[in-house]
Amino acid sequence: MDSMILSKEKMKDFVAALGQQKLYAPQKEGETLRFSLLGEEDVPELDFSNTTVPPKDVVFPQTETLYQYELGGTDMKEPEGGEEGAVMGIRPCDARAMSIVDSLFSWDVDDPYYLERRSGNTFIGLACLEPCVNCFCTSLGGAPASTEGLDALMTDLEDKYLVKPLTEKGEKLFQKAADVLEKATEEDVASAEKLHEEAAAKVARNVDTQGIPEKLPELWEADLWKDVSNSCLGCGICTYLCPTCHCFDIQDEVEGFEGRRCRMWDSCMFGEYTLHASGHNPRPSRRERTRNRINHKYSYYVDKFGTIACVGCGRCIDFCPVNIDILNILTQVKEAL
Amino acid sequence: MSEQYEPNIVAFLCNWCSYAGADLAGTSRVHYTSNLNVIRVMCSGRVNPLFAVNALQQGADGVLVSGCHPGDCHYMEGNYYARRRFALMRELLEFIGVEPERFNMSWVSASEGAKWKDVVEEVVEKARKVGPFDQFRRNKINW
Amino acid sequence: MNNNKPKIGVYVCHCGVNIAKTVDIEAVRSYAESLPYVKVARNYSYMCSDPGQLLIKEDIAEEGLNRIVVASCSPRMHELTFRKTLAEGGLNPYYLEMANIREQCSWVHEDSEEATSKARKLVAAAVAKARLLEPLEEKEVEVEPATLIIGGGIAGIQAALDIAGAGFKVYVVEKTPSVGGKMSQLDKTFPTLDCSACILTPKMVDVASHPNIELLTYSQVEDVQGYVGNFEVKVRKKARYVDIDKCTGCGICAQECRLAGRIPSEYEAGIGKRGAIYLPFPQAVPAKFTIDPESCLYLTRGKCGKEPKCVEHCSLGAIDFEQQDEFVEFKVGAIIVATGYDVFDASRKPEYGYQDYDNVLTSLELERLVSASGPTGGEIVLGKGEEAFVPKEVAFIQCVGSRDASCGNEYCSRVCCMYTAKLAHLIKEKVPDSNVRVYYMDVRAFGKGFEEFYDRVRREGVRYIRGNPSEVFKRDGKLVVKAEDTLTAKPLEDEVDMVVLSVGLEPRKDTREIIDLLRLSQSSDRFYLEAHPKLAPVDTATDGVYLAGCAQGPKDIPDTVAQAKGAASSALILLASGKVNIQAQISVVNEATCRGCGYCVEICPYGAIEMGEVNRFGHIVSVAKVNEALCKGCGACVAGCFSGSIQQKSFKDRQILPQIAVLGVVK
Amino acid sequence: MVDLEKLRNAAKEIVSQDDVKYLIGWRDGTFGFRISPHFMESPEEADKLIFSPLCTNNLATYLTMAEKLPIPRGEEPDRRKVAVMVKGCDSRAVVQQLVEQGTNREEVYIIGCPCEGVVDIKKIEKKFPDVLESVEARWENGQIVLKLPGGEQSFPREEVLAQKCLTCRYPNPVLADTVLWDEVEVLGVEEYEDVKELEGMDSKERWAYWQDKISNCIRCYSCRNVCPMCYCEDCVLERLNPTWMFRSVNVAENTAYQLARAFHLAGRCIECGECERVCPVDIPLMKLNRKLYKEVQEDFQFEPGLDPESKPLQASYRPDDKEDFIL
Repeated sequence: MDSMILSKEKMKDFVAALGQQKLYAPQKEGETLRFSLLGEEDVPELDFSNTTVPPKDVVFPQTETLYQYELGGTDMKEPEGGEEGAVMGIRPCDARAMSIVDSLFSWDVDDPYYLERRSGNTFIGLACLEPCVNCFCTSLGGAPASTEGLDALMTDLEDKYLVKPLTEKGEKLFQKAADVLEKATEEDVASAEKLHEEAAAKVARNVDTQGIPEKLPELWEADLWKDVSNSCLGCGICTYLCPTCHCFDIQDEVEGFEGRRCRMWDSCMFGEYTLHASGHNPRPSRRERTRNRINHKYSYYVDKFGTIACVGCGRCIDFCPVNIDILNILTQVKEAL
Repeated sequence: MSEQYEPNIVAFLCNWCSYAGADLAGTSRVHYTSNLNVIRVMCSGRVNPLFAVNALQQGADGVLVSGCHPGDCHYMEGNYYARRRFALMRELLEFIGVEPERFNMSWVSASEGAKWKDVVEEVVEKARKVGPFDQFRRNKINW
Repeated sequence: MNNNKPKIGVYVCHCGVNIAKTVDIEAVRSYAESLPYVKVARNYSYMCSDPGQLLIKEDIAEEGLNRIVVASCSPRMHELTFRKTLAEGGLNPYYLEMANIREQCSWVHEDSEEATSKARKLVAAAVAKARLLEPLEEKEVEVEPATLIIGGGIAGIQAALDIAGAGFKVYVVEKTPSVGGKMSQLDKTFPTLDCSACILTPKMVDVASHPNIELLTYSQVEDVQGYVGNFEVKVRKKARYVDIDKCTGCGICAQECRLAGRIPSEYEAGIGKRGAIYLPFPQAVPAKFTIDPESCLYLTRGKCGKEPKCVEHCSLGAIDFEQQDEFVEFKVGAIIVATGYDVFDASRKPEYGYQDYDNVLTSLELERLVSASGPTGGEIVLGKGEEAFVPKEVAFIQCVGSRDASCGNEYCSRVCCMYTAKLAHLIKEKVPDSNVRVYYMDVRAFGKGFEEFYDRVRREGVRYIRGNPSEVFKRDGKLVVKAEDTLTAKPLEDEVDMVVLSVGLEPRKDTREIIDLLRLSQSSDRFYLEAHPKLAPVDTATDGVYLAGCAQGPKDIPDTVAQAKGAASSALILLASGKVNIQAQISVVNEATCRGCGYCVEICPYGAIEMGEVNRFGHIVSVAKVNEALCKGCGACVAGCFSGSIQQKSFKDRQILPQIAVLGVVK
Repeated sequence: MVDLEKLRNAAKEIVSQDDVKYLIGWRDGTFGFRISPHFMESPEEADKLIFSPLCTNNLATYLTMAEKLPIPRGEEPDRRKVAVMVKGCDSRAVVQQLVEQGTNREEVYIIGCPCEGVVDIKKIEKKFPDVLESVEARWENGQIVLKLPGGEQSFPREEVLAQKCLTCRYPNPVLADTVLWDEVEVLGVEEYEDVKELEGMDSKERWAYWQDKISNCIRCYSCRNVCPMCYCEDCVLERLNPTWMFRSVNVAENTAYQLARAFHLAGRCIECGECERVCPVDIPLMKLNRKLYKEVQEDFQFEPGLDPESKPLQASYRPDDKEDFIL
């Protein structure tokens, strides 16, 4: 599949050329950058380090209706399935996260809601050329221009983007806009590669995960868990903004005599998470919850699916209001091992 | 706004004054508009201002809380608490962009059947003027 | 406990045509039938009738209903009726929810479609709440077998005698130094012309001497706490400065008082005078003297000659200037408010010259003037000394301070027409050559023997002129009443010797104090509000507190006595049964979620909530606790609780929120 | 003047007391301008303590946050004191907790830190986005001095301080067991300019403003959790029975959540600004709180968090409270 060039001036035409299908892309909403459905006049906002909210909510919405019903009745009404669409401007770390989470949602039973959106959408990445201060993707097998989980990758070449289709799905999408695309030159491809390498070198923080997945459970009772969780507020920032966190809760919402069953993001940092009906909670304090968050990402997930459920996007570090720093925790873990 | 727009008002009435006043309006065969539906509580002090938020969210275009005149509360003080709480909630709702016309409070005594009618019509008229509430209504389309 | 799936029965009442005329009953019924958890939906002509109630009971038995919704009149009307029905049908009575489709629907909406659609909504809301109702338990508390009666006029006296006669303790608290009230000031009573004092005095004496009655005169209720059956009362006995155990009522002190005859006497409506130490009137009960602290020279200035005359002359040493107010506290089960009324202040109608002209009197002043015990010994004489004269031309002006929106009194005072007829008769009797005319709007002679008496007075030559005088002024030393005879449309300027203003009855100035004390309400005429104008005219919204006499609204003596007996009977029901059910719909704390902030403790108007401790897995944490007997079920604490940890039974958030949803969502 | 030596010595002494469980202060964070709450149980940890213009966190919130885990039978709960370092605003949080019995006076030791204002981290990170090394900061002659990788730079207050500090009237602790250094001058004047600006709009504009902000809310509950006044064991806004608001994340539910939160804070918010600071999607939450603060002050002449003996605003009334809004 050949790379192509999309001139920045033609972005509007490009979006138009994709036609009626849904297109999600980063949009500025106030100060906050997050993925949303592009309106007719909207242009994707592609000049950013990373979005506040990861694109996971495109495939795994924060709230989604499973079915509706009438109180006291037994009839259910399911919402109609989604149409095809595309997601543009995904950072490689977030795309990698999706491919990691895929294993979970197609594990013992296929999750139709997630998988349908995953297969229905085409995922266009945007290579990361200016890693953030807390990025550490390279420590976890990723890279600023990793292609895992993507159907195409774009690289910003100042006045244009180099577009590289990676899958058939990606190719098909770009064919639709063939008119606004040009053929890429070898120089274009080479300069993109150079930028990718430079970016990888810019990643400042890192962790050596060697041995962590196997040995983490041994630190079950270590003091470090208390130390790192003392200041935890028990809020959902680290998990809600994490591209790999995928826990959900199922709730019934009733209004009048009608109700719906829906699922929504949940967070293992909440006191209610794993709270039993009896009132007992095996994770009664922030210590156990923090321990679970790290163990789940760095040990349990590896056990089950062979990969660490962290892509090093750095959001949990950036946004934690009390400076709970996963790299700092991992450093302490390493020291304690 | 469609021409047939009829506001839907949810009202919370204390049992001893306002509900009795509304009953008196009935006994006296005073006629008024049917846009307002009443939830009876024992005292206006029972009415959590968040009920008003909830009502707006769930389909009301306006809210009314009515209790005994100051000093006449059957429970001595309930209406004073209600007044303070609703003063705060009113400021808050207005600040967030809810028209103050949607958020009403009145004192109607057990003997003020005629006043009850006036209050109902005023509240409905005000809601009619500002149109359907659409600020933070639960949207079934999203369901 | 019935935790089964809700099976709701909905009963839509026609109430004859009262509901059925505007509300499409069948439409409401069939809609109700379609609602979740509704097992049975029926309609019936009168749900409150025996067959109507039977319908519910049968359905409970046969259909296994466990929640009942009655869509009919106001719950204020029949909630108790249907609760009883449920109980008889074997259900907890609090599994009832009512939809008010009469007072707040069919009677106030003319359009049948609108009324029907609103009725559907109201029924839906009731169903939504009914589903979540919980069974409640009514608890009983003992009743303190005693009654407090506030006010020692004829109403208080009668109620006291009745209750005491039934064998229960009574405390009568009277603000003035003597019982007797306004009735003691009257000369004769209409229409029978009984001597007022002759029929009242024996009852006053009985009250004082009855072993079951404790009379607290010159006293005021300071504080009332508690609840029906268990009121804790605190009474201030004002200092009389006279040791009533020593005082024999001989009266020498009053004769000797330096201010004797210089202070306007309350009893004489100001036209007679008394001293600083005084007995309000000769038949006063108790017959003990009292020093008026506001006029007494010694008490106001600290000095009264070398030694106060009263001290000097009281051989028993009963005068005690060191006396202090005393407080007595006691418990009662019931309270009767018989505080009476104030006479309208005629100076508020300046056009009638009450303040400007000596010979413009109020009816109460005339009452004292014609009384044999009054300052003139019953002779109708105006002016003093050489200027004294017998008025021959007398005009009565009716409705002064009654039926008059300009002074805030829209009501009829009910007694003025008849006391005017009586006073006119007395003038004609005492001054046979006098000319008496009465300027009136309407004559209301509705009571037993009233119309006959009014006829008699007219036959005696009293002229009734229909017209409300616009003004009373003086011309050439004579009073002139300016009016228009509205029957002949003739303007009149009527020269008279005396004008009598038939003043109306007003709520007492201290009404507010009692309201605060007992949590009563006022009706729009500012008198105390009864629980129901027809069916509970002596009850108030506060359980265990009853009304008697003019405190509830103007009335004559027979009506006052009848109501006093009614109030006594209501109190006696409570005392005789010895037990009372306390509120079931009270607040309850979820101790597991209470954060112990104490807001509810601050909020509760009854002091029914206090902080207590619970052991939460080894931690002693403080949480709110509700005293069930003190809680009145207002729910003010509930709305003030941030964590929703205190809830009012039957009015829980989880029961109200679905109602809100239904009213918002149902179309 | 801030004296770190004095601070650390005082901390050592306090944490060594038998009746003190642990001390909560601030220490340098893991990168850039961030600092971290510092929980110290022994005097040795005192050397990490700092107090600087970066110490934004209101540590009073931790007084109510510690979980009350089950205590085995026969053991007694540890009722020793928690020592907490407070700025002026933080001290008001402690006072308001005392008013509401959220904190027991016998179980807290208050270390007062008069404060010349803390920086707005978001503002400063925008200026210097790529600072990885931990930055030191100090107050000096009314300026904020930052020790950046490229050398020290000083900034005028207006340029870097958090909004709440520019209008702060209580920079000195209102209640403390010990105050570490001299009180500072009150420089803030509250004019509510931003609130008034919104008030000047019409309803539609105001709603448009808020809708835009609130639609971003992801209901992470950080605003609630960080709030020192939000310490219910079981938050009513998340409760399922009854459901006051759905957990669905959309404008309607988010608005209901934020309204309820602000309402619960009426007459209780002490303006520490933590809710707004922690919000990952930049909702100007303090505008809501300050609006109510303003009304509470104007209508009820009430300010929370000043007197531990005062009655809570929402648990009291005056018969002559304003009622011009009543029909």
